[in-house]
Amino acid sequence: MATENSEYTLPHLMVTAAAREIADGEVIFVGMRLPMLGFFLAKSTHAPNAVGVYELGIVRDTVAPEPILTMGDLPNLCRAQWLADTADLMGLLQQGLVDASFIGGAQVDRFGNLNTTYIGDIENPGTRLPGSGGACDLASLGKRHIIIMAHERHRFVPRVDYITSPGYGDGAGWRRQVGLPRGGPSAVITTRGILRFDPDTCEMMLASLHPGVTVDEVLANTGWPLRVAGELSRTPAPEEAELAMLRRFDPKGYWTGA
Amino acid sequence: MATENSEYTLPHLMVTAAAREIADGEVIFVGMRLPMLGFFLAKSTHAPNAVGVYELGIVRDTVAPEPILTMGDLPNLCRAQWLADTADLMGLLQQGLVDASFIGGAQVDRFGNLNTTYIGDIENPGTRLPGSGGACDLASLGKRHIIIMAHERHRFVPRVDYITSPGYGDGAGWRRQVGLPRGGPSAVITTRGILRFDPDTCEMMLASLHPGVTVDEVLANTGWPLRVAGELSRTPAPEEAELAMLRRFDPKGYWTGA
Amino acid sequence: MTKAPEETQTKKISLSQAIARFVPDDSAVVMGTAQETLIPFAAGHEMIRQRKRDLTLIGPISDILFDQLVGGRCVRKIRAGWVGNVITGSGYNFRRAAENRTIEIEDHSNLTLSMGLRAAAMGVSFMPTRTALGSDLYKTNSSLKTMTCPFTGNTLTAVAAIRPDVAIIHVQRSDEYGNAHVWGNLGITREACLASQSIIITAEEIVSSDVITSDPNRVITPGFRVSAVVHAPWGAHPSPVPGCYNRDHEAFIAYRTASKTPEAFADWQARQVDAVHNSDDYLALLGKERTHGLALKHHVISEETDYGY
Amino acid sequence: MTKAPEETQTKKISLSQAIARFVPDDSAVVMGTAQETLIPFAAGHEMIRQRKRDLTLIGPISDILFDQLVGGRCVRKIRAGWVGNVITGSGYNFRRAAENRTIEIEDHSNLTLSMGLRAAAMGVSFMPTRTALGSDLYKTNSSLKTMTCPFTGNTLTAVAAIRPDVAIIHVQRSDEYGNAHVWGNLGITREACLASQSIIITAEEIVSSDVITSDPNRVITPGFRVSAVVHAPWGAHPSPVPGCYNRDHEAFIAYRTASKTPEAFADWQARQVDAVHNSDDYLALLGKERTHGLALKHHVISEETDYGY
Repeated sequence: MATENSEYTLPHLMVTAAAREIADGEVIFVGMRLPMLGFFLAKSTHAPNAVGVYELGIVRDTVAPEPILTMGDLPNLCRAQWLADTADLMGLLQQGLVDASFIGGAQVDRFGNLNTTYIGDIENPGTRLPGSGGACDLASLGKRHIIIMAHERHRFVPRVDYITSPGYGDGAGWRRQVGLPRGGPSAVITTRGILRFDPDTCEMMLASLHPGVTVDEVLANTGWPLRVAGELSRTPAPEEAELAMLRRFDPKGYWTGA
Repeated sequence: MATENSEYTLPHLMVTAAAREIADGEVIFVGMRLPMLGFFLAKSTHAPNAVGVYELGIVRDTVAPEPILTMGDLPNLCRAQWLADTADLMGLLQQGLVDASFIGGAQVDRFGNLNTTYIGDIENPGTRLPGSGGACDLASLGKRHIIIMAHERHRFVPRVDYITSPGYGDGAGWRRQVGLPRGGPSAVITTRGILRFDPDTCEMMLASLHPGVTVDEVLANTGWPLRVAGELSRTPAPEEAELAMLRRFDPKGYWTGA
Repeated sequence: MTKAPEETQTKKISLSQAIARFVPDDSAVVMGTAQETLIPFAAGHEMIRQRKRDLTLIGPISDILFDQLVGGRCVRKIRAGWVGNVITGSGYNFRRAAENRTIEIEDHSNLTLSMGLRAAAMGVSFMPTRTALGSDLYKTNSSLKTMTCPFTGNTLTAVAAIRPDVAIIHVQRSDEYGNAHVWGNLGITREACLASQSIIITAEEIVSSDVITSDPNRVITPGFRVSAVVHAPWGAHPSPVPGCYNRDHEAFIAYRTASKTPEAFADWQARQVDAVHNSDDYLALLGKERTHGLALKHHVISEETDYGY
Repeated sequence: MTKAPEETQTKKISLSQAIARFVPDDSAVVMGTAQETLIPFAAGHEMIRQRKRDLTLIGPISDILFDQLVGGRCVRKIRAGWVGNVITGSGYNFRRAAENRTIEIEDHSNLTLSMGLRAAAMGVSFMPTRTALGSDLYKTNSSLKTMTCPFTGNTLTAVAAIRPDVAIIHVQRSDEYGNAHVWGNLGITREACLASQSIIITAEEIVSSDVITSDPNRVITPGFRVSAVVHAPWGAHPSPVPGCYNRDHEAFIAYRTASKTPEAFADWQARQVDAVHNSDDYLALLGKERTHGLALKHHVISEETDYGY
């Protein structure tokens, strides 16, 4: 892929889209991998006053002073705003003080439920994945969360095999009914587009197509009859300044390489 | 009062008696005033490995390097083993890791229930006292606690007006019945003697008379027909070395003056 | 690394502005969270001077601060473990008000108060404990209920969440954005900060952000949750501040007499509170001999730690 | 001020003694409590060398340590939030064992695990949270139950107390009595220490008690609860240790391949674990170039604090 001046990769596009989901001044629970870079990009562009909360026990309102691969790298601890207990930060989350978080997944369904635990039958699983980590907590307790994942038909399923991180369950009203205090997914950033949720039915809808991707291609890679938003947009390509920043955050292309 | 070589005060005698309730290696939740001096004395004599836990958020295995009036004085923080949260220490207590504590009171009854809140009717109290602080927690959760108080008829009542710190309630089995996990008072060190509890009935019994005090005097100052132990002992006077230490811990006699 | 000044607004304001803006009448205020140390007396006195009314005071033991606020007629309700004068006993204003039933009291233990704040800090509606069962705290505290453990069937005490409007926290040093270092015994400070809607920091010293970020484990609560930062040297006197000054025992002993009658207290308030308008006034009132006597004479400096990479 | 040596017995023993004595077969062990940092790899490798069996491993995310212990056939059960390789994804030994059903798994979130340990730390039988409601964690974790708040009537998740037999905690420095300084992100370390029956400290450096008591707020848990202190330089490699060394990303990336098949893992274990008998062996295996590359290049030293009087 190419902007006017520069080549970019699919991860570059996804990170840039993730960054645009963050508003200035928001408190963001920063996850691993692409979301971490998305937070750094937002922080360095339109959201300088965003605060990053990391479940290891870190709060910081600045970007790490050196490129890092993961949130526990020492530059991310250096001159943090607060180093504390995981429970302290989970308390902020559970109180409703965290605006948004980002979660990856192996399976997602039409109501945004995410699975990162078992593919297949729990009693006799085909595949065992790493599990929740903090993802279930972010999906349960944040004001909203954004899902980032590969858009393939075996991943976009009518109903996930296991709900690791609750979305909208089986539709409108479900979260309140099971006792969740707030929240739910607000967007799904995939390798093919961006999906959002119908405010009435809580069902996923295609909202934006990445450059070069067609509606048919998205539908073919989604395991249920996906609705398409009336105003379908085109995901903007990363700007040159954004790409320059991303190359600074991930100079070896570990996360954003082709 | 006088030992062979030296004068001592009633508080000296009570502090010395308190110190003797502490065994070496025990974890002691150290309270204010005389109990604090009792802990220091035990630590400096027969219980060098006792550990002191202070509800402000202090653990220390040494005596403060300079005389202090209260546990929050800076010498008691200096070179502590741990400075932490009150909740951390309450956790040790609630787990059952604290062997003993000392509590003062304004009213006590025959089952060792203590009142430091209201004298008279709650709705129209005669006297309002400071309240529980940590006392209710120590009495509820420690393996045992020792009460220290003035022995007067209006303080030793058949039934306290208000249970701030639970003793044995209305007798054997009560603590288990209300849900308390363990413990209860093991001794009451008063201005006239030392009282202990019948292991079967949980009723207070006179166990030791201070020097110069008679059984009749104690009975006259107790508001119920107090039982007297078969083997009534005489509280030993402080030894010269103990008095020397107490004068070092409380050089101006703020707590142990006549 | 640290924020460029144009990115962040300073939160540093005067004590009178902070109290005027963040402690309206009817507020629920948690103070004295480290128990015997770091008690925010300067902030409490400013509330008396501003004639705050109908406050709810929340704290484990407040030493004499809550008694002073009761004497200043600022208080409608107290939710506390203990109110008095640590080394002399009763707090006489508190006692009079309780006996005359002019204040409402919710009787906690230090553990139930800590758990009520921790429930709010964790964003849950209650915390379970094993304390106070069989006690009469249940009669004078509607925040306590017995409950059955869903796993063991045991009886427990449930403490309802306590969510103060504002926490007032005295610290050794803070930057102007509310990132503050505290050391010494912490009491219930961490949960009180996390539980409160807003936080006022009063600090012995205002320092650059580089000083604070040199040791992020020493930070008491993240600055993004702090509303106001006040420079208040000697702001915890007569309570002790680790690293700064010792406890002024004489002041506590003298207060016993000063609070014994309403008349004595009125006189004390006129001299010690109403006549004081800032920390310079207060220091002048204390006098150099006294402040010198309370200064640290022996120093123990923390071993350094490296937060580099 | 500090204890005379005759009063206190040292707890300093070798790593092999500590694991032999305090981690019998069938133990429940909490490790990796700071999450990505300070993971006690040296202690975990000693468990593999000693052919421990039927362990229950407890931790939020263990990075690759739990995967290694599963590969070493030490594990019967895992109670964790996440098991894998943080920067590469799956942990293949874990995955094989789970798919072959040779280990039992209790699926937590990081919050439910933290609350289970905090319940034990606080001496109560459960903790309430608002997470995981409606999730399938309930299907694969019998430590979770829904309950009704006694005050609000809301639905909550109750997490049963988790009480490990032993916590293994890697620290920057400790005295020989188990009083240890930790800095950096703490994860669930504080509650894990308070919740466990015994504690093994592995330390980059053994220091005098005067170093530790110069800063009692930096102490992670009181020494009187610690059972063993082990000098283990580079004992958390390849995870990072604030103040000591950076994360060795290459080792994590290489482990991905090394764990992909049982044969590759057996080879890795023979070279990296079984052939190593102490930290000198391990450092020789790493090589000077590598340890030099991981050393801190930029230093940020904490501002001093005074604990005097």
